[in-house]
Amino acid sequence: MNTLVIVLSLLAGAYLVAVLEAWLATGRFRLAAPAWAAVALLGRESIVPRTPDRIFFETAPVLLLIAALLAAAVLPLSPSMVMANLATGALFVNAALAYVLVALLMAGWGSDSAYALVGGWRFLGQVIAYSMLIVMPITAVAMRAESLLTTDIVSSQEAVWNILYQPIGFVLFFVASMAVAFLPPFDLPIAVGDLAGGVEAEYTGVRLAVFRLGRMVLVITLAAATTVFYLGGWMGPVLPPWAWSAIKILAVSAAMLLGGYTLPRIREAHLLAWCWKLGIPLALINLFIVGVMVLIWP
Amino acid sequence: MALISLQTVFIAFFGIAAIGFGIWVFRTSSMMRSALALLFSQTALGAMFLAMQAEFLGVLQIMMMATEMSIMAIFMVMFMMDPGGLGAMEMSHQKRLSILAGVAGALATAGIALFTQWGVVVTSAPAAAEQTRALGTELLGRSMLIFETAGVTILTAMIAATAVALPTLQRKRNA
Amino acid sequence: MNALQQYGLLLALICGVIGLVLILFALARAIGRTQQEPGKNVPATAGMLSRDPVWVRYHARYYGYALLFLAFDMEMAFMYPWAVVYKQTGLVALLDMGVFLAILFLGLLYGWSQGAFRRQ
Amino acid sequence: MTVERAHAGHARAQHGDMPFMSMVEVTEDLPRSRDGLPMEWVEVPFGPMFPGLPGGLLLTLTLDGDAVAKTRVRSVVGGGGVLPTAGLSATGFIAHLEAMDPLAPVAYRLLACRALEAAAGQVPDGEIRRRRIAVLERERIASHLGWLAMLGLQTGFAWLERHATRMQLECLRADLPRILQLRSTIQALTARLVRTPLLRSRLHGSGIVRPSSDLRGPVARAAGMRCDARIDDETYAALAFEMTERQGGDGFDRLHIRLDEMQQSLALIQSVGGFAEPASTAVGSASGAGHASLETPRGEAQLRLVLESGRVVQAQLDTATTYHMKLLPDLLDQQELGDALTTVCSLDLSPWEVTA
Repeated sequence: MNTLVIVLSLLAGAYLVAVLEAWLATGRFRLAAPAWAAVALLGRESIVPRTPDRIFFETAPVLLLIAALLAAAVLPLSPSMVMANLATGALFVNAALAYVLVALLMAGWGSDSAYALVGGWRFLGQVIAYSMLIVMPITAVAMRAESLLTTDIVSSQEAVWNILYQPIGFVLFFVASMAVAFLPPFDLPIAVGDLAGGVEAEYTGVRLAVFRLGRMVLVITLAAATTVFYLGGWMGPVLPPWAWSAIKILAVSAAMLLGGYTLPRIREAHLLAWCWKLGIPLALINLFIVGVMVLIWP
Repeated sequence: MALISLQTVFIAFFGIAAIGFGIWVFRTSSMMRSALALLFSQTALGAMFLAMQAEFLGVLQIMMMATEMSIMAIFMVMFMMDPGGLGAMEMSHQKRLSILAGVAGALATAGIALFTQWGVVVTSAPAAAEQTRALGTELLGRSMLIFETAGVTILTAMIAATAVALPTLQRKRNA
Repeated sequence: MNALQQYGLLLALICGVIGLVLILFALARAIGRTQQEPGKNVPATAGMLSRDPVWVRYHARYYGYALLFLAFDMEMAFMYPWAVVYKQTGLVALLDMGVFLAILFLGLLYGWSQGAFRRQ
Repeated sequence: MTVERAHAGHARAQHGDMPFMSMVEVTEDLPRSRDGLPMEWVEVPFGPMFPGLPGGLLLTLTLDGDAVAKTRVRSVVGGGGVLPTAGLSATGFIAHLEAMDPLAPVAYRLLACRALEAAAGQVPDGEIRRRRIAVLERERIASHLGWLAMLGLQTGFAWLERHATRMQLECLRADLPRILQLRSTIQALTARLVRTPLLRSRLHGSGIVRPSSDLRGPVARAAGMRCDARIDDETYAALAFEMTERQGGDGFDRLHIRLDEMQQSLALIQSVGGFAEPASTAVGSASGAGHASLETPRGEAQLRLVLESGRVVQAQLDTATTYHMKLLPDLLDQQELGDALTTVCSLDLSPWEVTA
């Protein structure tokens, strides 16, 4: 029952993200826009390219959705609203998100199209860039919580939220999670201007609908992860815990989308260079600072 | 009792899945399929660890293999002939020798599994959170030297990989 | 809920997603089927039709990063258990991991100096 | 799309029973990349209908991974000929030239008018010349805004794409008060673009061109060349026109030049104070040869024509894009795909005006 409620609220969140994205793209706020778009996609033909790697082509959108949902499964919306409160929750988020890469590689390779292929391999480069900036800040969060349990991580922020306790980690994690969800300005694998849609280019109809749904859930999942790790999860005055979670998650996803709306796409060479030459040293400094702080002021 | 048997079912299921994906690695001529089949074989192994209640190990396996095998995939696509498998290239070499080596390896593993004195079998695994904690204590206590040696080993690997794979700056300037 | 039940739930979630996708596919199929028409199934190439497979030896320009990434990925395996017991172990843990990370940072600097951090 | 693969190497790669296969032998026929690795190249068409490129431009890139190894470029809409049939009437010729490039119709209409007037020996009065300039400058603003929208689409800068598109539509047919109202909006846009993080790093150093005789218009001016048909024009001189110039010659300089030119065009329009669409010229039954040159939004265009008893019998057009397209193979060589397409976009090509 609990699981069903959480899955449904995740889907509702994904829907709101889609509304927001359509709002930014068209300049008009229409609550029904994603619903109509979904109906249109279902009604449209779903074409398979002439010589695809059929297994990869069909699996990729489903795997993207599964990866996003599994990562969300360990993130709590309130002390009791969590699907599976794994003892290694913070690690499990990483593990599930790693399969976003696998899904995109499959989509890129599977359709045997040049645009998709370049998009898929580009995303591997992107993963090499951002991956450490997801993993290292999470370690710093776990240091403070003395646990990988996501609920423990939220409770550890009782006194001060992690966004204040480890601001460097927050910034790195926030930027990197935009890159995980390949949101602009990190939309290298699905760039419209460079690759005419990249890994998405060959998907039409219902397959595209599943792919898009997976991406929306992914955005919500990453916003939820940011909330749990840095914004004190469900904590907040007056309102019930789930409401605070919802507000924070939606605010974070709105910030992610808005940030990308006002920036041009980053160049892949720059992304790699900045992440390795600036991001990783910063993440290590963050680890060190948090390490010292945990010992003197928990 | 019912739970244990269900656990056994899952261990068997993921074990067979791991073997199945492992066989697929050699049955396909597409490098990409081969690499990702190996990836999912490793994922199935991770799931098997989970079914055996070794949570940290399982999740770590599932996480690491996804990125590492993907990187292996790009190197395979870079350096192997016909990575798409369009020429339906035969992927196996020196068949008789490999069969012999495979059978011998399997027998040896089975022998070790059967004839080793494993000691007392615990009835229940420690809680997952306990396992991670115990692993951390072990790393910082008794096995600290091993842990730091691992650091040096990784450093060596980094230097070796960089030195071997990258064209030297001098050659780059000439080119 | 014990750990095994949680894994079971995650597995059920995977099955649920597959089920949902199959329902969506069935729904789409009920609305209408794909018509086979010539030239329709050619991958997107901005208006051109003839094409050959693109599954060729792909030159990834980031392989310098990729090699160092593998090492960093390995190292993270040690970081998680360390982070969990960090507070209770205290200063020893800080120094311990400090040495470990410093060694790795050396590797990063070496790679940097050899030009691993650029498009090859 | 064709794949350059080594068939000989392939045949040898059937290595089921082969005891030893030398990679050196197998890969010896493959094309080499810059870092010496043998790879296979794929030929991929970008265009004629590609989202991030001007429609009608067919760019065939040979990709080595995600880098450009070879470039072929062709316009599938241009090259139709300046003169469809010899003996076209003056009105017909003006209409034909106006329709030739839908991206800068006014500029070509004006060019045709000027050339016909030169051939017929007519000189329109100063006020008309000034007001025609105002129309041309309005089109320049609209064209640069359209280019900004294209740049926004190409680089995934959604805000710029939306904003510039809306402003372009407003600007296209705006009357004088309206277009002067746009001034503050354009200033704000300029200020914002210069401050936008990532935009500089996106464009900086991409597609650096060195001064050469093949450069025209904003591309030339961004590379530090004094190349502008307007500086020799006395009507412009009377309006105190000063050319803008930058030295770097990369994409970011081209952006700057275009942003500055929009402001400058607004100032010109303001000092003229009215528009006059170039009307069709009554050449009567005049004969003669005429030459006109004009700074279109993309650079200088020159038109030579021969008039025989009021009919155009010969015409020759020389446009900026024709030259700029020749730059592409060298400019794009070894660039990453996204950077290469940004470079193409930053040149502001119009496939319609290609004459060759």
